[in-house]
Amino acid sequence: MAKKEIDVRFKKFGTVSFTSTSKVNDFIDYLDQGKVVGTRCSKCGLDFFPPRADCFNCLGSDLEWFDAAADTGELVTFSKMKYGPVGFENDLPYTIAVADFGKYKIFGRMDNDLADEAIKIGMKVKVSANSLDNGNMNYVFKAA
Amino acid sequence: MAKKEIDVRFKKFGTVSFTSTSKVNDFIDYLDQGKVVGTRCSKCGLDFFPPRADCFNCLGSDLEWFDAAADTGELVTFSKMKYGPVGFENDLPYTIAVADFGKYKIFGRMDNDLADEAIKIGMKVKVSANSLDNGNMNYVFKAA
Amino acid sequence: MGKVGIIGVGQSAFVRTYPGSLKELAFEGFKEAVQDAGITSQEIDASVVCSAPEYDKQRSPAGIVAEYLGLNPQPTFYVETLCSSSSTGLKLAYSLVKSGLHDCVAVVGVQKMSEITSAESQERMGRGTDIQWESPFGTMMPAYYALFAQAHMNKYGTKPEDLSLIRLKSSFYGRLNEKAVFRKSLDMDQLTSPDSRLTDPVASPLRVGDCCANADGSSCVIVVSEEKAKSLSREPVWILGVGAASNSVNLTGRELFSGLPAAAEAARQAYEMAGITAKDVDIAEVHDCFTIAEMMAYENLGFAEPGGGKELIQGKETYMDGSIPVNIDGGLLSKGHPIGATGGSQIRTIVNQLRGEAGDIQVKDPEIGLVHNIGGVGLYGNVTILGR
Amino acid sequence: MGKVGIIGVGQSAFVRTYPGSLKELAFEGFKEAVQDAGITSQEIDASVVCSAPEYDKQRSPAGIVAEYLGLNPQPTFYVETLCSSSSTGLKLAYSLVKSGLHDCVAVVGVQKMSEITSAESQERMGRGTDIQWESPFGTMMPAYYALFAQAHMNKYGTKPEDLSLIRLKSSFYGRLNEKAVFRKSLDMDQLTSPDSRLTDPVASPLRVGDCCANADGSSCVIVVSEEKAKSLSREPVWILGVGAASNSVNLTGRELFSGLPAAAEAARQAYEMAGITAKDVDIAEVHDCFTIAEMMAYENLGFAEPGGGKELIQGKETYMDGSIPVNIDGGLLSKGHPIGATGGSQIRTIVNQLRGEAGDIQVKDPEIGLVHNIGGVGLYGNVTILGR
Ligand SMILES: [Zn+2]
Ligand SMILES: [Zn+2]
Repeated sequence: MAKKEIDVRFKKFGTVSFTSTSKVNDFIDYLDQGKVVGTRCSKCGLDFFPPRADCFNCLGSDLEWFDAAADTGELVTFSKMKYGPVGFENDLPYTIAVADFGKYKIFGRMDNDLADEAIKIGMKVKVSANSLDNGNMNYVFKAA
Repeated sequence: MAKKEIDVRFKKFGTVSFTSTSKVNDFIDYLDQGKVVGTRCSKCGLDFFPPRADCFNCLGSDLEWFDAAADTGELVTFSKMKYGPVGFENDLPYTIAVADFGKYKIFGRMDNDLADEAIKIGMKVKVSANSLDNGNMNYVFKAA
Repeated sequence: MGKVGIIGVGQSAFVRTYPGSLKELAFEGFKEAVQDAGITSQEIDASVVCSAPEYDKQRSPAGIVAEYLGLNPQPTFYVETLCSSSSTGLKLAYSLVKSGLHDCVAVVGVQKMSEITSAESQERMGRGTDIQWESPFGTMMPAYYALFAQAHMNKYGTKPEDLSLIRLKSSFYGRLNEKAVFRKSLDMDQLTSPDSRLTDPVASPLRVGDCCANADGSSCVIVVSEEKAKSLSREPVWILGVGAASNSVNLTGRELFSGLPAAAEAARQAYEMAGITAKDVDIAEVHDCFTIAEMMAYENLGFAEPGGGKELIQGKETYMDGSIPVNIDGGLLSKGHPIGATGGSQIRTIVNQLRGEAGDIQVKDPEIGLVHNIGGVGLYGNVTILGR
Repeated sequence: MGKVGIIGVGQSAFVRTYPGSLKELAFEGFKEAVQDAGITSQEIDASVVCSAPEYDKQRSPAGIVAEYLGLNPQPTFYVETLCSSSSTGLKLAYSLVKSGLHDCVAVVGVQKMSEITSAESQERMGRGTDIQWESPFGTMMPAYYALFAQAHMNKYGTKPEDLSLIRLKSSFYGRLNEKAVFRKSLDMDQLTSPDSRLTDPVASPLRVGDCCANADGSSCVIVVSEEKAKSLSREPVWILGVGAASNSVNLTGRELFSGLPAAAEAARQAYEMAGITAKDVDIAEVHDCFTIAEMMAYENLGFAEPGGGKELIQGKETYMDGSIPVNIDGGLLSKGHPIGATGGSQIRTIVNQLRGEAGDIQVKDPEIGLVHNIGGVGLYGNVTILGR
């Protein structure tokens, strides 16, 4: 059997990526364009972040992209990490967080430029595509 | 807590060892002395090869070593391998086999010096400690 | 206590490299099973995820799969018995339903063997047995089955050509299976000519043509109580017998090298529970990871006497029109063998046969079907009896 | 259907580095349980091996453990729900017995976390969640529980010192537990002074003193049918309720960050099955991998209202003489947390209490005990109710 080309775009996600192949690999192209996209089921209208290729509700696989970067959310919780897993040493310390955008939530990191004192549960945030030193991409929360 | 010295003698077993620590690590010292040892439960008298630190029959842990190199067994089955796992490339091809010694069986490799034609189910064999090119040890079956 | 049955079965196509993630792959078999059952996933009150973890980067796949399938907050857990993981999952689903704890359980089998590199895969294969005493000699699964083939040939006069007949049958039916990874029809010359790639030695006496291929794939089986089936107005295929047994990992603990006692013991239990004998089985799926494995299955299941397997295949008795059709979906040899998904795929084939929905390979009016699913070289033996 | 009970419990010492192999470690807990049950291993007709596979070099540990324990040809399988694997094993053992498939099942929990190097361990910890969407941000288990601690503090005014009170209790009892890895008694100054190593930040707001330690260890629980117990003339501790639930791995799927809904749902199921309420529980073991986890357990189990956990510990109500003693064996914070073995160790403590055999920590005449065992950060919730 001829070896097929594997789509490994997802290797570009995060400081260390553990996934290469996903049916939502287009997420990475959007991220390159500054968009942080989720998917919306065209049948149920449910919003999914992180994006899914399949709707668990209707079992359909007809989903459309939407850009979360346009929305404003509220910080739900956060933690500043003093230790990290292998491969994240150069990032330390960093703050992970969850933000609520109403129809969906996003898990990510706080923008490094935000002072610790400025980070509070309940603060308004926007999610923003972010380039990493190793050439990869992720997304961070900035004060809205 | 102070870091204790770990007994990793078992790393010396086989072309590639995947175990470092075992309660029967003394097996390696015996192998160094040319002995291929099993254990015998001092309570039940059951012989175990490979050696066990604990008897599954009486749940006791009082076992004595015995040397299998003195015994003669019979070849039960064998297979000549054309492919091997990572780390065994330099050994290929090699023949794995099982021999029956009456009160116990041994799984191992056939001596490299034996011609393919000489290997037959039912043949009499002895088990023998064997040094490997990488400085490790294992055991092989020789014609008795 | 009421009966326990199956109302939905599904599987993904089995492929060399699935172009998506583990959870997306699991979705494919699940979706087919749920739609086959004619239910929504809200009806499912527990899930079992069956796989072999060394091929995953994802830790604790049960959680990630349940989330993707929309099976929160229902309980979920991960179960593994190597290549028989989803048959073990089926037995556990049976017990969870029979005990009254649950009334609708999804058994999800999934394996994305391509998730890791082939070097990583080779390394893991080297640790497939007791890592202390056998792996350091450089063992691999084909060589283990080869040891049994060698002993079987020596004891019963079985020939390499007898094994090739099994692969011949597999390829004959695999060609019809749209979800199989290997769909070429083979002829006896390709399987026996010294010039053919398929006769290249792997581990004597097994050759390339005797071995199944790795694959990515998923499967799903929906298990329900009799009462639940009634409330959903579904007519299940019933689980009549489940048998399971083990044997020592170290071959030094084995008494027999020409058969797998764990399979024979699992069959004994399953027949007894179902109140049948081997003669009552109308169609079977057996674990043919290697040709010798199917040969031993004939004998361990009682379709033939010990040593009589070769006559069964020589007489084409395990073909569709024979006395006991076996693996007429192509078996693992043609479908491919995505470890955790394999058992569920076998169950799916039997359920479709018992429903009369097996299309090109439908045998006439089967009433009793059997699934034989093995982990390791007879380390874990599982036999399931299904009936209308 | 008859009742299902426990006739034997055992565990190894929990240690930093076990000087033997995985199977030898498993033997230690097994031997204690079999001897406690007063049976031979021939009475056991199935085994369940509970662990988290990423810490093992040994593939398919169920087979290797069953062989070493002398549990061939009985069926065996491997089950995993991260840190709650052996509670899942207990639920499955219950169902296997209740369904009539088996009448004596050994639930073996084992973890040799020291099997891999600490770099390998760190790497695996980095893959502890959805590897596609969360792990790439650099997450670790302490940080996940820290997110919940942060939200709990914000919502209810819980203070770091409230969490320290939980560790204080743990160390008070851990000192008495000969099988615990951490046996030093701590005082409040050590847990709160800025100069103490125990107040060094790990992931805000959690500090070193809020976290349990890795350990090597094994546990075993012997589960039997009522009939089997009679035939062995044993008086079991009965399994009155088993509850289990899941939640999404991705935190984006969570509604609540100040508690674990999977634990609350598991508790609801277990209470309902046992026909009791939280008030009827005389003694409990809860999953205190971090201090905040015990605080949330108080609230999820109904020992306190949401947000009321701090008053419970401030009033020492969860001490041995309080209204609801919790983790008076030292908990995970003192015993250490050998993932697959942890649930079995919790069950052992409760069984010994219900039998009146808990020695120094025996509470007076307990009739109902509870075990709360969590996998991930509320990904898998398990609650078991035991009674005399
Ligand atoms: Zn939808
Ligand atoms: Zn003994």
